Amino acid sequence: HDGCGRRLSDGEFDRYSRQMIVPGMGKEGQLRLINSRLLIIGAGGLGCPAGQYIAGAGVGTIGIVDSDVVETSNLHRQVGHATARIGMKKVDSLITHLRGLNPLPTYIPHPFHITSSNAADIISQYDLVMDCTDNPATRYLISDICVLLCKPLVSAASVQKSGQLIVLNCPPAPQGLVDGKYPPCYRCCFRKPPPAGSMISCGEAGIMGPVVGMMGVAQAGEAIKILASALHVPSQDSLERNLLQPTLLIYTYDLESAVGPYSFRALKMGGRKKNCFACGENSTLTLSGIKAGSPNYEQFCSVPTSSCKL
Amino acid sequence: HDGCGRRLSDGEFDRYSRQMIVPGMGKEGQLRLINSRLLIIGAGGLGCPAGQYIAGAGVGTIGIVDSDVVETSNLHRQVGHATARIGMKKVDSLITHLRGLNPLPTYIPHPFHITSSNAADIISQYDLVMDCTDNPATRYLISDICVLLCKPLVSAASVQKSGQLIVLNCPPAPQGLVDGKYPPCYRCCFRKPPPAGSMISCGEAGIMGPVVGMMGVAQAGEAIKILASALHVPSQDSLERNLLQPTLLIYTYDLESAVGPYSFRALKMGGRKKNCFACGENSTLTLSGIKAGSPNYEQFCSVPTSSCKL
Amino acid sequence: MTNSLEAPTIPITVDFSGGLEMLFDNQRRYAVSLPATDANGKPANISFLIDHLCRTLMKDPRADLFVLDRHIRPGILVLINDADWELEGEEAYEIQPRDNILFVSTLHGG
Amino acid sequence: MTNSLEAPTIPITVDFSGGLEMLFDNQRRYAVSLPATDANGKPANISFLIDHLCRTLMKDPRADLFVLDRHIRPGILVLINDADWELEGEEAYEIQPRDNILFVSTLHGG
Ligand SMILES: [Zn+2]
Ligand SMILES: [Zn+2]
Repeated sequence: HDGCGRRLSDGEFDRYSRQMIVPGMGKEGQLRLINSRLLIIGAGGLGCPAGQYIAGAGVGTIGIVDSDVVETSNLHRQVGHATARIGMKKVDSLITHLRGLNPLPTYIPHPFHITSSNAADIISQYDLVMDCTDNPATRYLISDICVLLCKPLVSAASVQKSGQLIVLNCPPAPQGLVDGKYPPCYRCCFRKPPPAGSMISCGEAGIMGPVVGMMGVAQAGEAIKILASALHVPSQDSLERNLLQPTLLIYTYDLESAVGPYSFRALKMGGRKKNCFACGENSTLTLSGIKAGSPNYEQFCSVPTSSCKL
Repeated sequence: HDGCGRRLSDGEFDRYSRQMIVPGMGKEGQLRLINSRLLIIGAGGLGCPAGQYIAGAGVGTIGIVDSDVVETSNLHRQVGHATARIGMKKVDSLITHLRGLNPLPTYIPHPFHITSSNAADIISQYDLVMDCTDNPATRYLISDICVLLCKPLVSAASVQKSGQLIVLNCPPAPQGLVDGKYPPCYRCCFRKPPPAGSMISCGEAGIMGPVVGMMGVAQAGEAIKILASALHVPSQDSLERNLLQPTLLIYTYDLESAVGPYSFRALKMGGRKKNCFACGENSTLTLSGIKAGSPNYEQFCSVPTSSCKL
Repeated sequence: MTNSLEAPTIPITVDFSGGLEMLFDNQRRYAVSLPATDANGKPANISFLIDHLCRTLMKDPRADLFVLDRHIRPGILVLINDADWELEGEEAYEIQPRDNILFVSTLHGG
Repeated sequence: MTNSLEAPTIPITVDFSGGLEMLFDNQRRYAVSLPATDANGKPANISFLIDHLCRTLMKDPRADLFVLDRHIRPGILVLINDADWELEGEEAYEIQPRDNILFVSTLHGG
């Protein structure tokens, strides 16, 4: 039923041959990609490069969520847009670019904010979520929905000269299952948001294009391997693979010196927490509760949604 | 005389504001980028993402060398091309994309192979070179010319699930200067090429898009910092910055597990070697010799130029 | 043990990342000689280190971007030899010679 | 010292990267107990390690992709604790307990 038994068309074979011959990918991995549905939330500095490699690799259905329009100040880093598309909705602009690169996938625009009201309806249509957003309230919301819907989440963030990447909830395990080693959610790793005003906002901090670009491409790399290797399918086998060593990758870019020993660090994070508000054993988090406004993410984060779109 | 005293136009200010506010960049760094000339050799899997961030950042003059035309099997990783441009010269296709992203730079197509005969003429027109090529003979040639012309070289390579990146000859020091700590050239780090037949060719090995993409974006990051911080300008000050710790970054992508502690490793390389064939104290390498066919790069590498364009 | 100048110290490295280096003179790595015990003679732990950093290294008046109510502020991860401090006992972890302690601000931009 | 089963060994880790792992059963990291001395009683060095790896770990008939004329083949970097072996004495470097030796094939694709 997963469509992995069908033949590849000549066009597909031509296009994907160079990645299909990579050991561990093969026709099977390629068909898994073609039969997958992936959601990119945020069509900015992370979503643009991520989208290019996701589309290039042939993920069959690609949804993109963003309510913004393209601005001139985006274009040094949001490489899936174009000067001629300034003023266009970012989802439409990025899909224009991705369709030009690869017309085979189905592209689904979601040209609005992701909110407590619509998040579950959107995310439930996909197999894997990439968090390419720019504010903590949305990040907690997305993670909570991914826990409740059992979706793996590839999360990245970047400001100024720093980037971070982590694969969460992969392979997904049902909420409340804590006897054993299960992967963490966003709240397991980042229990509390920073207090209002303590965040160095992107508007004042700025952002180097290649820094956010590295993180976006890395996100695509993680998403492709998860879908192609079926690491997102809950099974004892997938749990035993070393996703059980949750890793936060941090990238530090230095304008004054070349890449060096501390440019990348892989930080060892804990697994699922028993007392996690979202995925822990006594969690009261539900889809209907979220839709009804509980928890209140804006209040939890105590800051208005960032007005700077990276 | 470096043009760094002029004002930015409103259009430039709009476009580059988010990177100009990054500490260490500023208007000064932005003007250095605008006044720089950068050469990308290879418009494939490395050159495409590298070009996007180089163009986005506003490097003023961008040359691109490649003799190939766009093919369908390129498009999973060569994200600066498009299905509608299959059959077009890669340099023209990539420039089309880059000009759409940022029309302000001057783009110079060099739609032919780089060879012993033309390399010095091309490279002499630029301030910094990015090696985005796909075969050892060309890599040795480019490095030798960069040594002789005192150009910094940002070199990357990628096959299958592995990537490598190193900044060479930066800050540049004249050939033969070996009393002290000077940065290595490609030959200092990779003295001998692999014997014919020992290389896992890309045609049989394949390539994952995000792996080569990560390396291309990282190359852009290194090039931008070098130009914006004037690390390519020979000076005691630039020599003292920690480019003197030459680092080979290696990236290992694993289809079976998420990013982890060994995904990235920063390897400590030596500095310039006294006995280096190209940059060492008794080097007989000259521009006129190279142009006349000595050394013979094809013979040195004992392998025909790779027929697989990544 | 008294707080004399000859009090034994523990050599460690302390790193700041994700923007926190801006609070510490834009320097990412410090070699720190941490007093081996606190004022009460108890072995130096992470709490004591944080206190020590605020007293000796913090160059920025905005101390509340690093510490709130004498605890590390929410939104900062503490890594002990590259492992989340929650795996090591958090504030109570007793510092060992040559430990590397990394403070990294979590990022939300994208 | 004889080559008895009780001969002392040095515990090290050996990594393969850049495609070389294909020659070693697609495994990237091995824990190796290296005999502390070679047949002549000399301390184990990198040369001896390479020989040992070919005898005990190499799973591929294409040994010449790893070793040529008993030396590591051109196009392979050897890293001793993440530093180029040329900084450490190359083949003559004497292996220390807990060393990490990385063999990485240089790449040319792009
Ligand atoms: Zn959780
Ligand atoms: Zn050299």
